[in-house]
Amino acid sequence: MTALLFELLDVEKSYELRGGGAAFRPGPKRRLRALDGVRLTVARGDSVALVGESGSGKSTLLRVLMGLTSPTDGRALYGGQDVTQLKGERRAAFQREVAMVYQDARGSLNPRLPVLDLIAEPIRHHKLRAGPAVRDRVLELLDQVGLPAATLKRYPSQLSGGQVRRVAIARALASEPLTIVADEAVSGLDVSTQAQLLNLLVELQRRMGLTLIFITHDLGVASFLCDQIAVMYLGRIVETGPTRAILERPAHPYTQALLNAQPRFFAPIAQPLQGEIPSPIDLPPGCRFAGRCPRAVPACREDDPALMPSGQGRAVACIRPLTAAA
Amino acid sequence: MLLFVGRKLAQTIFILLMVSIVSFTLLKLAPGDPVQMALGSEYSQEAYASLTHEMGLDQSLVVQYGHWLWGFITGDWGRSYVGRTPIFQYAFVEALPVTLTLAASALFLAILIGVPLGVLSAARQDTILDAGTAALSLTGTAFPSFYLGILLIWIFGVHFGLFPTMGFVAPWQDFLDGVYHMTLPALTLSTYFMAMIVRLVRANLIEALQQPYVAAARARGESERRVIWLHGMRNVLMPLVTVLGLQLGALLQGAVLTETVFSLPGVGQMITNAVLNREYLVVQAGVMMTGCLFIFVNLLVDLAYPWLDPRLKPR
Amino acid sequence: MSLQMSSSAVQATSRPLVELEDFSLWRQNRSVLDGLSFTLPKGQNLALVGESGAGKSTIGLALMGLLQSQGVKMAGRARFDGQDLVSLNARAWNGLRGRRLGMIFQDAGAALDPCFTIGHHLAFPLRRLLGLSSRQATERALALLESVGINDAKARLKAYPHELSGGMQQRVMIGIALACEPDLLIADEPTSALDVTIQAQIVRLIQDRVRMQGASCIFVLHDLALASQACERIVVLYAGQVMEAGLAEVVLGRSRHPYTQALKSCVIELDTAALEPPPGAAPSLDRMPSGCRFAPRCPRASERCTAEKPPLQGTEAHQIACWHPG
Amino acid sequence: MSETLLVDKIARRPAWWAGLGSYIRHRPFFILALLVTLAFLAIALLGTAVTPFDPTFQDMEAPMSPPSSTHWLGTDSYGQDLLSRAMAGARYAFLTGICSVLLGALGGLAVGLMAGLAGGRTEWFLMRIVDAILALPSLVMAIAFIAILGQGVDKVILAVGLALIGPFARTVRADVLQVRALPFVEAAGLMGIGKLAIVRRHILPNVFFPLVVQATIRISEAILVSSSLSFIGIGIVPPTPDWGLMIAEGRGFVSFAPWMSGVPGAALAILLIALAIVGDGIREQMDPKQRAGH
Repeated sequence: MTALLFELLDVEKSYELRGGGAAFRPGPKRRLRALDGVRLTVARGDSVALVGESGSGKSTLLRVLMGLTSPTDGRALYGGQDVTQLKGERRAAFQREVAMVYQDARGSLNPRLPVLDLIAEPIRHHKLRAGPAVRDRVLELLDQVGLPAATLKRYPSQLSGGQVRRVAIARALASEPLTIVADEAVSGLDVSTQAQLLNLLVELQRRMGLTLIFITHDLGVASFLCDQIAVMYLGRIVETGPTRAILERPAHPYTQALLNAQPRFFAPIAQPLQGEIPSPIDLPPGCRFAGRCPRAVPACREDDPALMPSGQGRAVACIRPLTAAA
Repeated sequence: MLLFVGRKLAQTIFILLMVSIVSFTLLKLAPGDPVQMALGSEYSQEAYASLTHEMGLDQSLVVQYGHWLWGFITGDWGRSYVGRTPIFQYAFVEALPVTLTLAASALFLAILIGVPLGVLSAARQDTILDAGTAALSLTGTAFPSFYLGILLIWIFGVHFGLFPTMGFVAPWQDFLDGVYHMTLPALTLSTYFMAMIVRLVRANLIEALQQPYVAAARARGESERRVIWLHGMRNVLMPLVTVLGLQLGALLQGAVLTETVFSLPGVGQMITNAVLNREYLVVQAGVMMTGCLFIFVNLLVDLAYPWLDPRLKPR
Repeated sequence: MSLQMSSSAVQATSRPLVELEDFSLWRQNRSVLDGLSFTLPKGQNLALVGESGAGKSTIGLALMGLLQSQGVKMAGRARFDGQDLVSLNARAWNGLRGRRLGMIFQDAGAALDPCFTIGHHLAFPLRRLLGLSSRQATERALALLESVGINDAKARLKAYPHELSGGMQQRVMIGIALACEPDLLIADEPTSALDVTIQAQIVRLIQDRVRMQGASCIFVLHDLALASQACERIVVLYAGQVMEAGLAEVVLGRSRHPYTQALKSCVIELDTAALEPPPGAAPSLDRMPSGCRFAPRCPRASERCTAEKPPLQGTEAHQIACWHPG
Repeated sequence: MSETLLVDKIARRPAWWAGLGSYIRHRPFFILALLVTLAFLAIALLGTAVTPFDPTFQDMEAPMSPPSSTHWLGTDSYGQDLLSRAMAGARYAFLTGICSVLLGALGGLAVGLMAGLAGGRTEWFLMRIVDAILALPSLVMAIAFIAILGQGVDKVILAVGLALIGPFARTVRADVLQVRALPFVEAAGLMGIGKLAIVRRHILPNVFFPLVVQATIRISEAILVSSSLSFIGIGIVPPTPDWGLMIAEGRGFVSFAPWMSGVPGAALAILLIALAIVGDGIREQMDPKQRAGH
């Protein structure tokens, strides 16, 4: 098998909340579980989509993955080492090999620097080029993401939303990474701009053999871009495996509900999922999805199902998966 | 809720302590020897030593500070060298009410005129009326108040002889005469605030009127008047009260100058004279009073936030 | 009661509910909408689709009379139930808004005044417009909230907007907009701020309530597939011009305009293998191309396209503005 | 297609002076105020070279004379030429205004950066000190410093500058916190860029620029406070031609020689109003969203 880049081993991230009581007599401590028992491996060359609604914990998962926050329990590894413990050369290697594209692309670019300096910063920092070669490399990167050379002297505020995302991608590519981690990199854009960017990402990934970890709320984007998918709900991965297989025959009722909610030309609007994603504070026992699940039985409210392999590289956390019923 | 109030109070007390440390340091940094100043030019060695002991100046700074703070809290603010009168009586009982009367009447006038003018300006955005109000309010915020006071004295006091140009009559003793004497000073002091309120209300109201909830209110069929006064002004209240609280300092600062111009026996005059007479204890009392007043008012503003904006209600 | 009203309203006349004829709008002397024409028969739903900057939200605001000031000029005709809206005065607008026209917004959280409770919001249409007594108004408010799927309506009346979730806020907005049983509801991107599983709930709710009350709805949408699911009629806009309009199954099923085709080719469905977005980006307001505004990005553009604006031609079932329809 | 557009753009690009013309037409008051400010500044720089009389020359022949052909704006009670004194006063106004703002801005930058970057207890403690200082209006603060330092131009600059550190520190800290939370700072960290380099390259430029804007706006406040100090008689000492001092001198004679306070009063008022308009213009240019406000 190919080398494992990222491994999340039973990662839990919870926050303690205080307050709620009267003065000088704080109420009972409450726990917000942003992530709970998350297992995920990403091998070199994989393209993985993390899909979920807001509050599903996908952003927290990303922060744990990048070593921006350490898990309360479990471990997050990169190349077999704990990401928060990386030292010296290994740490420098991680910083160069893994590049991130932010959801807020504009905010991720210093507004006081022109595009040339923005893209040159990682090149210079990692000493990948020197002297005039830096500028040539920046021009090359701009060309790769489909921006004209004139963009070099522009400031982020002079660029459109689509262009800013291209600059952010070029900047991520500048450190010649193995992995690109993208957080909702195409959301909030017009469909034609989104399509342009998706085409660009697919092309870059194929040509450079990049590993891609892509966070999105859109199943369509996930299916277009990624071979692997992990569906998250309330801090848990509820189903994971090859994208095609899962979208053709989802096993978890929540995956099915997400699929149903996807608008389809001229189809009548499907029966929507009832209720809303509950608050992650003080969850009741049992499956987190049980309260909204159309297939829930009393047992679902007692035992919290773990993510169990179900063959063909798939895994599902459900005691009554749809695949078994069919 | 109680927790919220408690936390705010604790923070306020801490800031008050800091203010007291700042004022105490000021006193210690002041040039000259207080014992010498109290004794005058001729004194004996024993008298010097005994007074030093009496004033506690032979103790450590921390003890002196504690002593001084306790005195301040209990109303023992020391005696003025010049008048040999208790400073508490002079500063708190006599000067402060004058300054407060001036500040309150100026603020009242500023709100009374500034708010409607600001609303009108925002509602008639980009008309001649708006431009005129903008020009006036810009001039009003920038015009030096002490010169404005002199101008008002010249025009209304000297030229037309309509109002008295100096002196203070307590409105709680003779209301009409008090108001009569307060008219020009209050007008002088209020100009800046009136102009500032106009600008603040206009800017915030225009911003509020661009919010989706205002479009939604209009879409519901609410009348323009209701939209402005209910949805617009309700949301302007919060920044308005905040800025008024923060600008209290400017109000007190303006009062110092206005008191000088109109010869009102308030805190401003007190501090000015004290600086000239090198009466550091009085300067310190003035500094402490203005600081405490500012902090107290801003505590009230902080406590009013949850009421002004329900989103800030502590849970 | 609302059901009876609805059937009589549908049968009343064959006069269209909304009719735009060569309707143009300028903001600070810049052309935002250019010669729009379309009709909406009573009892039908219509979707305005297109990318950002197409002017679809502007149409919604103009139909609500919310663009009366600030350097906005209008020309042409926009009729609502036979009444010309372009020349309407403020008093007449106040008679229409709330009573016969209702609107819901993209971000319901921002469209509810943060300083007032839900009950206070509902009190205006019920007490001022319908003239109900305090007790009647409370009863109606409770019924309204229940009709839009809000549980525990009594407690919600006393809640402030920020205490509700995004989906709940949008339900409240729908309740307020429909309180006086308007003839036309304008829904400006009602679901794009919401999670996918909630989106389906909200669209279905709007559809159901509008149908129950015998009203019509104009949706402003960017999602073509959702438009085809929710509406009988579609108007495709680009940079302030109508490109193609008519029945949904014709416009989106057998589209002939290159822009509609391009938009459709950007929609990702679960089996999409390739996206073919048009090159470039939509023009900005101060640099509108002459003639057909899509011409600079159009694969079929000829000299005629940049010189002369193509007229909107065809039947009510299908109108198209293109010199080279495919 | 895009090439034709580019050519089109170049052909239609207006000359730079055409842009200036439209700028003047759109913001006549801003330009006027800027010119007035520059004129005051020029007078301040040229000093006695352009004043008709020595500002401290006492014309015993003509004390308190009204505006005449010799003394265009009249004289004061010592027979000193008011026009000359008002012109000379501009120098002290700018001197105290600019120097004290520089002092306050630098001090504020240091304290604010420290508080904003340190975080935790240091920040809490520093900010409570700043809160305590801010509780005192800048004039009262300056009076207190004057009480310690004594009177004179340098003392006034020091006192006003020290009084301004609090407000500057507060805005710098707020800016630092805001910038620190922006994704590009986190992104730089992820890239492995060192903490100091992040502060220097990414945080400082984003904090410094608004600070400069704020400093220009606060110059008028500094001028007002320093002339107020002189007015109440504890700032600059006579016979230095300071506007606040001159207004105070003329105050007693307002009933029969209103020009005595009127000339310096008008000079001060005109400069402060011009500065306010310029400041407003700069702020609007920087942040078109925040129009007016406090």
